[in-house]
Amino acid sequence: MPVRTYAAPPTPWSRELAEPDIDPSAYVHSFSNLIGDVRVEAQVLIAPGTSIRADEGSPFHIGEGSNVQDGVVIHGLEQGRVVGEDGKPYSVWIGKNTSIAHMSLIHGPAYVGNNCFIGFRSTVFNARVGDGCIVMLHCLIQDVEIPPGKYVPSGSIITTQAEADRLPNVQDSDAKFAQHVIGINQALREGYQC
Amino acid sequence: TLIALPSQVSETRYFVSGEVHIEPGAGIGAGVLLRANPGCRIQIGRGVCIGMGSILHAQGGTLIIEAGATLGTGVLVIGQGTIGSNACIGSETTLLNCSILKQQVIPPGSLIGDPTYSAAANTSDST
Amino acid sequence: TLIALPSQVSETRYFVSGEVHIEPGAGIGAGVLLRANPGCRIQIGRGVCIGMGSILHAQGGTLIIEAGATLGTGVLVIGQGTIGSNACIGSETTLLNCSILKQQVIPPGSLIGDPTYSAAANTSDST
Repeated sequence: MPVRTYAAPPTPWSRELAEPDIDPSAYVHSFSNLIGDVRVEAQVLIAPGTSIRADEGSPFHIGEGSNVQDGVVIHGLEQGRVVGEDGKPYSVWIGKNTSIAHMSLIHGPAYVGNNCFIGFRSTVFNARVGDGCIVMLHCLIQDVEIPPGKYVPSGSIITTQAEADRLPNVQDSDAKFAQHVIGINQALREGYQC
Repeated sequence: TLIALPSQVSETRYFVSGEVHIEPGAGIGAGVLLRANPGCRIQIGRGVCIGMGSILHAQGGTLIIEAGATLGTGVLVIGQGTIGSNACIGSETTLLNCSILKQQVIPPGSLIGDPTYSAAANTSDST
Repeated sequence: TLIALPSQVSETRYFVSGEVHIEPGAGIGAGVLLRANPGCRIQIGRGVCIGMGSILHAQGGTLIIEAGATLGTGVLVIGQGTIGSNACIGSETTLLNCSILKQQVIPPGSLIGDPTYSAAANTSDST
């Protein structure tokens, strides 16, 4: 079984934190740091070097089949919530079969839908990313709502709703790159579990 | 008086997973993650210096960091490729399935090797 | 399985002389020499990475290397000045009594700050 560490320093708001709730079929690597009310659903992969801290904003939800890759940070502001698919308030909601790639930052309040890809070193903060979106590498998504099925090119800075509304739809070719990365990680999870 | 100190100050640790070879004299920063997928390999040459919080993840082949290359803090190297000897990679840069020439200097915050990323925006200041 | 290793590869040593302050998380390569003359000072910021065999010698004032700066292999920094945060200095470069801007990239083998050296030959490829 993976070992989880609770390495955050004691702060006034972290003394009575809830324990993470992790489905037995999820894989949480021992060199990841999960604290507070984090709900991890079935078949989720949490890679090494991740920091998922629901010690200010909470709770967090990571949906079935999603993966959180190396060096990702998930955190939330104390204020501000998004509405999850279950109609309840969350600091960070990540849907099903979504891939949060290496070194990205998901900072609540934030909603990332189902079947999304958030690319290397991208940031989602105070924003909503609809189902099936592909956010490529080195992007900033802040203070906007991205409609479902949109493609955010690498290096984009999307901080106004007008920019978000102008984004193109995902094309098949766009999906290939993301699929490649996701595919690798499914192979990886099998590797981890042997 | 000259004091000899072990490289990398203090409490620091780095993490290794899979087939990772590190030659003597390499300095690996705090929280660095060196991770080779099954069947892949990471090779760190002599005197390489890797800044804190960097992640090297070999996927689909071998990642070679040649002797004397210096990687800044928070660098992400993913896939396969070779970083040539004495290359200098600026902090917070991402290298994806690509190789870097010997002695080459990569500006901080660069994104290199993403086929969908505009070369104009990227390479204008990358040599 | 992931293995945690201390960030002190035993063969990796650097050398310090005089008033030298190094913040946590700096990565100093093998054989680096940090030397401050009497009355001078060297200040190394957080996340700085200094490649192997580099020499920093403070003379006539303070040498400051700001957070996240990356110095390649065999860099020579002499005199006083500030290397700005996240700057990236190519290997085998010499900096003499000068300052480097934040984020700036210096090609390998550059000679900067020598008043007797042709600026044209030097700056043509220095960003």
